[in-house]
Amino acid sequence: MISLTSPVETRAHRWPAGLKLGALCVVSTVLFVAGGIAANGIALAAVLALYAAPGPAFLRAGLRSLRVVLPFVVLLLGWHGLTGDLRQGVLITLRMVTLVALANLVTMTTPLQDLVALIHRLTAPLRRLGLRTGALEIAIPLVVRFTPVLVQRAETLAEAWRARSRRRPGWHLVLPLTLQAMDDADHVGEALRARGGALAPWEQE
Amino acid sequence: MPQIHDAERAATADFAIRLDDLGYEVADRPVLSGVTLHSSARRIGVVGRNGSGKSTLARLLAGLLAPTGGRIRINGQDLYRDRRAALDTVGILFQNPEHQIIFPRVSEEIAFGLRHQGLDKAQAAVRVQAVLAAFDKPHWHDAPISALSQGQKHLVCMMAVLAMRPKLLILDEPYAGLDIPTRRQLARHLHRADTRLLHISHEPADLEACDELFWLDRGRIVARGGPSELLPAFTAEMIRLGDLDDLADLAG
Amino acid sequence: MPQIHDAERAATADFAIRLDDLGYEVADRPVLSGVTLHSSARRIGVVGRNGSGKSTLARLLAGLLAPTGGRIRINGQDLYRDRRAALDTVGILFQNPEHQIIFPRVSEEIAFGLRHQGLDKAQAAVRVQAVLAAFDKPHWHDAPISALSQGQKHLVCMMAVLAMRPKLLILDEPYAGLDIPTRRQLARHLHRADTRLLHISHEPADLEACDELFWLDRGRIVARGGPSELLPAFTAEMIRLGDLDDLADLAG
Amino acid sequence: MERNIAQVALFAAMIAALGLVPQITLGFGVPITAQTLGVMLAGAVLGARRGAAAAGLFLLLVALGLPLLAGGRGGLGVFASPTAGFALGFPVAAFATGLFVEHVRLRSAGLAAGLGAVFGGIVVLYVMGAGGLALVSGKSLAEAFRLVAVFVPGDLLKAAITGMLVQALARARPQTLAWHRPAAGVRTRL
Ligand SMILES: Nc1ncnc2c1ncn2[C@@H]1O[C@H](COP(=O)(O)OP(=O)(O)OP(=O)(O)O)[C@@H](O)[C@H]1O
Ligand SMILES: Nc1ncnc2c1ncn2[C@@H]1O[C@H](COP(=O)(O)OP(=O)(O)OP(=O)(O)O)[C@@H](O)[C@H]1O
Ligand SMILES: O=C(O)CCCC[C@@H]1SC[C@@H]2NC(=O)N[C@@H]21
Ligand SMILES: [Mg+2]
Ligand SMILES: [Mg+2]
Repeated sequence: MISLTSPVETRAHRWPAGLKLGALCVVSTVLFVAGGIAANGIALAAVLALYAAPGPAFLRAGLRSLRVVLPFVVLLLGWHGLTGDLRQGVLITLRMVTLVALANLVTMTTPLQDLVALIHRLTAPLRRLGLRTGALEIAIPLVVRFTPVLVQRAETLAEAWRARSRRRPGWHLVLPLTLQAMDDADHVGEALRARGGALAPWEQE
Repeated sequence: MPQIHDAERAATADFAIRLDDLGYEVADRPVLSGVTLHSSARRIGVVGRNGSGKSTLARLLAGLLAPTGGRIRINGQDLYRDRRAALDTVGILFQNPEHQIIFPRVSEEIAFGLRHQGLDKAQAAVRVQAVLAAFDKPHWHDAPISALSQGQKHLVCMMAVLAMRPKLLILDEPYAGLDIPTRRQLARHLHRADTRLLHISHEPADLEACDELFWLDRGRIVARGGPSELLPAFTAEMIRLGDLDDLADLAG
Repeated sequence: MPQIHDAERAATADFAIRLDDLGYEVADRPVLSGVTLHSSARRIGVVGRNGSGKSTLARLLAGLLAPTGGRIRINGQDLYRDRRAALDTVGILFQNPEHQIIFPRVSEEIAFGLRHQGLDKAQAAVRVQAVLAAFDKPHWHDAPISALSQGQKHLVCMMAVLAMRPKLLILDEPYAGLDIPTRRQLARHLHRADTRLLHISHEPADLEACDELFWLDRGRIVARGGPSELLPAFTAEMIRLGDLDDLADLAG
Repeated sequence: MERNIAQVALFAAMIAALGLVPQITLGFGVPITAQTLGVMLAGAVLGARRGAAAAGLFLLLVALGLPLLAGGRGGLGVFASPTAGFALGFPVAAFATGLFVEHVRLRSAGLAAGLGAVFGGIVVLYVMGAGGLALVSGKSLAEAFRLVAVFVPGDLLKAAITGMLVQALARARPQTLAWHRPAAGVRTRL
């Protein structure tokens, strides 16, 4: 979900990452604490307008990435329909879709490096206390990198499975997936080391 | 339409690959387009530059991807739909061995496909031993694959596919990782063996033993012919391209 | 012991690789043993069969693994200990591009090492553009690496290492994935460039431009020499081995 | 060092990826989620410190606004919701799981991991989770405990999966379990 990349360069790409994340934080907090159905509906419409602004290619990519929440929407509405609290269901669903869309938007338009630079600024006080934060600045982009890799790994494994079996792989893939993920971590660890991983260059600035 | 069906069957009485106006797109970008390829040659070669669509073609042929346009028939069958037929018909060696390996140990990896072809445990074990022995690697039986070198991993993948004895073997850059002795032994073995081959490479020298070749360029077939005509033309063009532009200076 | 220190420095005034009785074991199994190699040749080649220990040697040289015996000095430095020195001294191209790639986009992947060398964001961006332009791939800047073909991924890894302009470039089978035009351009570029090379391959033809070659067999150096002596001997031996045994019959 | 960072990041990502498994939200606002499996695994495979770091890193990204919690939730709002106690409990649970496997030496690595997951991923996590639920929803602590009891069967299953995976891991790659001392053999250090 967070491997999102934008097909086109938008104006938002050049906005400061801190601003975008700050706005995301504020909006999500406000919607959580205070938003009703109306407020959430307006917020969703506003987010969709933001998606449409850079043009149809961007809108299509954005909507495609939103498809992952569709099962949740069905599930949430179904559950709350059954328990007779549809209003609550609509509210929760709206809020979820809005926040996912907004967070995706930030991710799509924010290069990972900007995010890391932001973390660096946010953790400046820690460094003044003498703590080393270099590892954190590397770990965050790595999580962002690993999440889609895990999903892709699962797809690659499933393809390897289908090439030699007519049955569906299902849970059989869990162990190989875990082992491969551990191997991936080793390789990434080595690749990091080869290019200066633990040195935390940003502390020189 | 039974007539068409009959005609089709007649045309494929001999083993044949038939691609008609095949197209494949990812995210609205065409990776392959208008690929029409009919062949019943025993060893078919596909040559082309990096990114020309060779691996994508291999996965389409093996029935692992669904074409976004046109159609594919191997021996008259749609292998994307009919996975049961696919298992006995094609075996594919992936370009990157790590994309193919599922299990932690060599014997498990080789036995996997065999079990799914319907062999029981004992039969599969016998076949695994036989393949390992044929490649002079019986001591690999319990070896953890992660502890093998890249070329050795490649060989394990090759053994796993060969053990299944498919009618058509799709090899995606099989020689890139293997050393000369292994390559030569394998080439002789493939030559003798009773399988049809579809051999993919960006290296013309690898494809000299093919009966019919296809040159893929930016997702289209741009030439077809025997190795003696097509390979020299391909090589000449590659050398021309390679000499054309120097890399701009990196010092800047 | 300052005398030794001085002697050492004198010996490495010119750039030199010095391996003394180097050994590397995994789980009590020797992968490399008694490797002694002194060279200050500009282009060093290492040739050997699959599993002979070439990639392990490359990773030891780059300071990514600690030797379990003996010692390694590159330009007088211990790169396993001194990672800061390592960054400017060696760059390594991994055999499998997927083991090297850290980031999702091409530009991030190339910029990463540069930032760690101390370039600021703007400088790194300029250098990324320059490398992409040099390889005629400016349109790859924002491309997601997962959507590239294997050969294209290999090229991205190569660009990422070259961009860092290390004094010594360790290339582990760099040509295995690249097509002929790219290979030729790259070879010319490397020839002109101001870096020392350590080129690893199982393919003798790749190593013809080297100044000094080492033949690795089962973890030991078995021969050393110029390309004109060593490569024919290596090739002959490989062909001999390849013709020696046929694969036992797989039909059984 | 780099390998530690990579593994911590990997497990944080694994917790995130498990959020893609469809979840079921119960009436009082707390979902049944596969993410606790990731938390248990992080502690059981990486040990206390690195396991807690993985779960903590995951939480930090959630706080930054990335929609990584099951159902695509994220942002600071999470910490004001009925699940806040559980979410904040993730690193603690991973730490407790790791502490268990590191200090309670059993012959079978899988059994140690399974029991550790019960201790960290159920006992410890539920204390924090029920506490948070009581605070946020104004219920009594006893009632909160009664409510979260419905998760026990599912979480026992996850602990069992953790045990099985770790057992298999100990067989296939013993060196990846830092706390595990196989009977013989030298561990490699990278
Ligand atoms: N998932 C994807 N998304 C977008 N583009 C893709 C994807 N997979 C492949 N492509 C594109 O399709 C083209 C063909 O890829 P393919 O892997 O088939 O090439 P190839 O001929 O096998 O190259 P190589 O010799 O490097 O292995 C490439 O340009 C690649 O960028
Ligand atoms: N982690 C490991 N555990 C055990 N053995 C290992 C491990 N890594 C490598 N080896 C063994 O060390 C030997 C050398 O491996 P290496 O990858 O260096 O070979 P190589 O010369 O690069 O081969 P190739 O040409 O296939 O790439 C192999 O026999 C391999 O089985
Ligand atoms: O998603 C969140 O905000 C936190 C998840 C809380 C779910 C708790 S964790 C323990 C228990 N087991 C489950 O499956 N769900 C709850
Ligand atoms: Mg390919
Ligand atoms: Mg190697």
